[in-house]
Amino acid sequence: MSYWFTIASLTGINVLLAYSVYASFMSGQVSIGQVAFFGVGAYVGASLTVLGGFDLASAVMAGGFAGAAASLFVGVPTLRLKGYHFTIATVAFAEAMRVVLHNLKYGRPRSSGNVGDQWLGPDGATGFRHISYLNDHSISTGQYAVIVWLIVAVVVVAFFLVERSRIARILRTIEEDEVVARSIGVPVARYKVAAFACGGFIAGISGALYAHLLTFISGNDFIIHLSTIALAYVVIGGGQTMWGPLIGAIIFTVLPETLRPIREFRIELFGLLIILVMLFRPAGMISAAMVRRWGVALTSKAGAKPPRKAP
Amino acid sequence: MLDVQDLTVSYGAIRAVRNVSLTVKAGEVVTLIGANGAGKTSIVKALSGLVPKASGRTMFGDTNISSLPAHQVTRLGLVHVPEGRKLVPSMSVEENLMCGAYCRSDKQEIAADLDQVMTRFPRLRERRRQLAGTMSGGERQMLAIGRGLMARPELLILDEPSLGLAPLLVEEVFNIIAGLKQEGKTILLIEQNALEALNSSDRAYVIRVGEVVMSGRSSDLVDDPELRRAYLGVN
Amino acid sequence: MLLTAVEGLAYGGLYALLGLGFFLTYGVLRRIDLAYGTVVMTSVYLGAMMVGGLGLPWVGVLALTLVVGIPLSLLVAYLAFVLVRQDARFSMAATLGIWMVLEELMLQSPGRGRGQAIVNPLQDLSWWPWGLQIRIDHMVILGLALAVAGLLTRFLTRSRTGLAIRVSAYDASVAALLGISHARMMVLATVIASAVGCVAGWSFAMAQSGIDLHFGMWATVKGLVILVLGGTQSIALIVTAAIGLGVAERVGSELIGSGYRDLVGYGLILALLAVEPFLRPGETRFGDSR
Amino acid sequence: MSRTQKSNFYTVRAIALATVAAASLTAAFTTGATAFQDDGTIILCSIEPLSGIGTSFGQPNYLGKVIAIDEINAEGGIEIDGKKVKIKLISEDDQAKPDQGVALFRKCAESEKALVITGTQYSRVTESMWGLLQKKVDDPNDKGLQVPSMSFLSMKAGVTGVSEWAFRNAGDEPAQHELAIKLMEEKFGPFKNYSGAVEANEGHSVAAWKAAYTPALERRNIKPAEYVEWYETDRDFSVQIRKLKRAETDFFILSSHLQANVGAMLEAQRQGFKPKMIISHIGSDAAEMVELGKQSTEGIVFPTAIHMAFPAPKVKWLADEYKKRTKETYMPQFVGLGYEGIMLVKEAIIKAGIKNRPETLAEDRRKVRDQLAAIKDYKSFAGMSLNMNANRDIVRPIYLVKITGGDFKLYWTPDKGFLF
Repeated sequence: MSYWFTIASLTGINVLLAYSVYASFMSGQVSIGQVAFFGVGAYVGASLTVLGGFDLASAVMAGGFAGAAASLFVGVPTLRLKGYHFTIATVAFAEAMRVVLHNLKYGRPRSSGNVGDQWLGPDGATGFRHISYLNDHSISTGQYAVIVWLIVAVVVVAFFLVERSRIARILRTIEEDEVVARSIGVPVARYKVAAFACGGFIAGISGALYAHLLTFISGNDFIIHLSTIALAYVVIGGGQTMWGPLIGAIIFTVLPETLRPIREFRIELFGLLIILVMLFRPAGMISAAMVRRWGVALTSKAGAKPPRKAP
Repeated sequence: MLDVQDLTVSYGAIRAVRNVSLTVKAGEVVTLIGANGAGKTSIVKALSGLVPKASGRTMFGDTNISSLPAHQVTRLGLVHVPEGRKLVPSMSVEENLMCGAYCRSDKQEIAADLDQVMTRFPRLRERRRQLAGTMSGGERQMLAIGRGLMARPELLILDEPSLGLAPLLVEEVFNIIAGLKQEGKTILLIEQNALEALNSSDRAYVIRVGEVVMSGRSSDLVDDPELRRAYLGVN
Repeated sequence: MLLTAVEGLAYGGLYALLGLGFFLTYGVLRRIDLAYGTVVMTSVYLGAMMVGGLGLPWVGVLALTLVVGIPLSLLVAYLAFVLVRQDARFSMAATLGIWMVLEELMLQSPGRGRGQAIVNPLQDLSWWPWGLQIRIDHMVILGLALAVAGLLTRFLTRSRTGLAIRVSAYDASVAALLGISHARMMVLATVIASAVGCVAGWSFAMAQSGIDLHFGMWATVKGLVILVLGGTQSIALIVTAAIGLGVAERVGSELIGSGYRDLVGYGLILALLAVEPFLRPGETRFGDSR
Repeated sequence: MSRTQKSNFYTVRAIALATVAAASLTAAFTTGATAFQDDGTIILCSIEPLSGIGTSFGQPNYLGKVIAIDEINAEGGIEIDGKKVKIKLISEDDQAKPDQGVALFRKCAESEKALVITGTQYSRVTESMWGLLQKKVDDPNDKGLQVPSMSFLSMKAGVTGVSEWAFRNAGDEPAQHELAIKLMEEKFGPFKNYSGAVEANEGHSVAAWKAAYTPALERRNIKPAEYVEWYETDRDFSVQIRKLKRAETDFFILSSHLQANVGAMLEAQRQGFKPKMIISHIGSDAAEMVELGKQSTEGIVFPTAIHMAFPAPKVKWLADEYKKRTKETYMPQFVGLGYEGIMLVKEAIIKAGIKNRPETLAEDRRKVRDQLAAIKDYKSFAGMSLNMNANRDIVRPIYLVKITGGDFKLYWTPDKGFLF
């Protein structure tokens, strides 16, 4: 069972990562750099519990703020860029961040360590060991899964509310046409930066949760692959509504596990799935039209008025 | 030269054009006038093959082009200068013009035509190396017409050439059309600017909600009281 | 130091070839193809594997690479950019899937994902003017890159077909109105881009006497770097950027070591992107924004 | 009900449905797991990359284990309470990804109830998996997993420091390299003028340099004349090799992986950098060194645990068995380490005197752990004697292999000294 609890925690972490992409995706900005904020969150979160003796909740929050700060650092100058410029800027930032994390060394010596294990804290390429908060505080995998999914629930509800608010309509307008948005008096840059910072915050939280689940992190964990897969969660799940990232990340994390019986062929099958979804459901598995249809079907069955058309 | 019988164009369930028949004879300038959204552009898009024709029979010269793809229609000499110019902004003026001559392989003649177009539009010669994306609206329209001419069209379709231009430039565009007419070019002109269009054409068709509601000699239509009231904004 | 820079110049030729393939895909065809490097890697890998198996001479690798690479690129283009056409972001996701599938297939090929040797006939030949060491194979590749760059420039700006490809990439309906068959032009452009990519991949593999699976992702990242530095407007800029990158990387390694070397490159991209809107307002590095 | 309440209601319903679906899925897959020792077997788990980037070492290692298990079971199994019990090997593929590794490690420890977990073999994943273990045995405040785990190839010095339940059969790097350097000194005179190259992006290359080479060199109070770094994905080594060449060193220590090794050695050949001796460890024991590197890798010396060039008949038997099962011609040491690792575990199980009943699992695991920690003078199939040290690394006599004439030749053995 604890195997599935671990998978559940990992799924939750990936769902958060997907929402961090989705936050700026709503305004049409494609970031392949979320892994940088994820990594920053992981390092900050782990440092606080391991070296600073903080509790998990503050460490995770701090990881989130660190992620948001990093995203502001890259977002403010580059979000005024058009289209794919921004995407490439995020790639460059993520790779730069990986190099920095990879070379980072701080902390204190461990008096009783084995040969090769005499440092507490990140030790350059050797990595960051002994992130043992869960074991030290007797947090079981089941409890951790609950913690992760509580955070996921908060984020999902937040997106659910945002989706029905004016903010979402403004973001979608920016996605459709920036010029139009600007002409109706929307401070486009401010909205884009704010959305991106929210994404950075969620990625940071996700990273801190990841570090504590994995007990060990190193710069090489935060390669660009992870960002592209996070983007795939959103695109496969569907980027038009807030349900897409959720479904995308769950399927992406759980499906490979259930495909274990076919062993090494599961990656092929999985890649094939991406292509198939893109072929037959180009708007992702959950499209806006589908959510509308379901909404209509459900509400009309209950005899209520059909919902407003989604913005 | 162009003979259209009962043309219908549908977008999904919506019929944008219904049973339109029209003809253009060699050397004529024919204009389609009508309000915004009347279906004028849909008609010419169907003629040039950009949108499929739901039904009807379209002959261009001796060829049935009812179901020919757009690039093959162009090769027959039916050249469509689309609404909104549709130039390639990252290409220079000269490159855009050369694209017009894609279907031809007579190098010397192409060079001669290029020179001729640039003589017709001296502004283009001045800016032959400039990127099309950086030019003004009037210059772009000239470039678009020039690109159309580079194909040595037998029938030139001009879709809203005066759209979005300043009044002075609108006049210039109609001067160009008048010039082309004098040279004996066959032109199918789409215009919202009905009065100017009627003044520079031989015959006209009035289109309303996808149907031809009136047709005849342009000089007669200009004097039609109903038309004047409905389209020309004159009492 | 100077020595390093001069050698970097020769090495830049390798990057230039790679950059040209990317230029065609991203700049001319305007496809965000994350699988580009992987497709090239797969082609060279299979080429090398088959040559090893069939006992052909070294030139066979190039031939087989092209035989594998061109149909493969067409397949990728068809799947990701013809069938999936609604949104560039979705096409990009589809190429990600292709990337995963190809890499895994190589792991399960008879080569089992292990490095494949490629014979480099110029392996040990170097030219030593004034204490410099210039590899003959690098010079050959630099020459090849410049030749390809020249030919491509001529092709894209002068030839009828080249212009038609550019129109077609910009807008299918405009192309059709000019009498250009969009489908045929896209196939042709994909074939050219893929051929350039295959030649680049093969040259690279030959210069290092073998190919391994890391090459795919590496090539994609390097290609993107070159593209950002050089933009997608002109081939000359791409070649300059590629050679510049070759020099900068070597000088960087010499001065600051490998650890932080990449940081300089990425930092440069960020700085360039952040400053650019102020330097050239209204212009875009990535072709025509529609 | 207002519209928002309504849609909230349906959201709740959707979530409930999803939960049910997830739960049934979970049930389906957990019931698929083995019911504990119903079939009267000893369960061992094996985690390694069988697909993805680590396949090239995960697969051979797995095969080595399978060969060992087949051999044990062919003899009827292990004797427990006077009865022969067969071993069942449950294999999991972690794709060299740490997130999969942690989930699988828990699965093996808790759902499969494995007596011992062998793996994983990729040090990055090993780090995360062993972080789940209890740090010190008998610590009541530490609720970490309590299951003995042995990795056969994680060549990252210090990785066992994370838990007393963690063991390695990858070799004791500091001892290996100390001896290698001593031997070089014997053959070529004082080890003074040396240079090093490290693959800076790989944790275990860096760890080997820091924990294994550096102490050995510091003891001799010498510093490298030149030290360079590169990345595994680098394609150009000319700058680094020129620096090394300029330093004109006699000895060259190469702490790097296969791809980079080959690239760097080809460049060295081109530039004419030819030190008297090149010592390597990870990444040189592979057929590609010769296939891709050709003459450039000639003369590289590396310490090995088990090499197919060993004269022991059992090694030859294993190599033949491996070739038969895979159609490969070269047997990397991963196969031998896998085979030997299982034999070590078997020895510990026999000595532990386990009961192998569901209720004694925790006790049995503890006994096996203690026996693993106490391995002393174990006679390996390759004829050497193995001991577990305080770092929970197996200490073994080292053998040196040298790449000579396009082949891997045994170069130095403890009993015969230098062979050529």
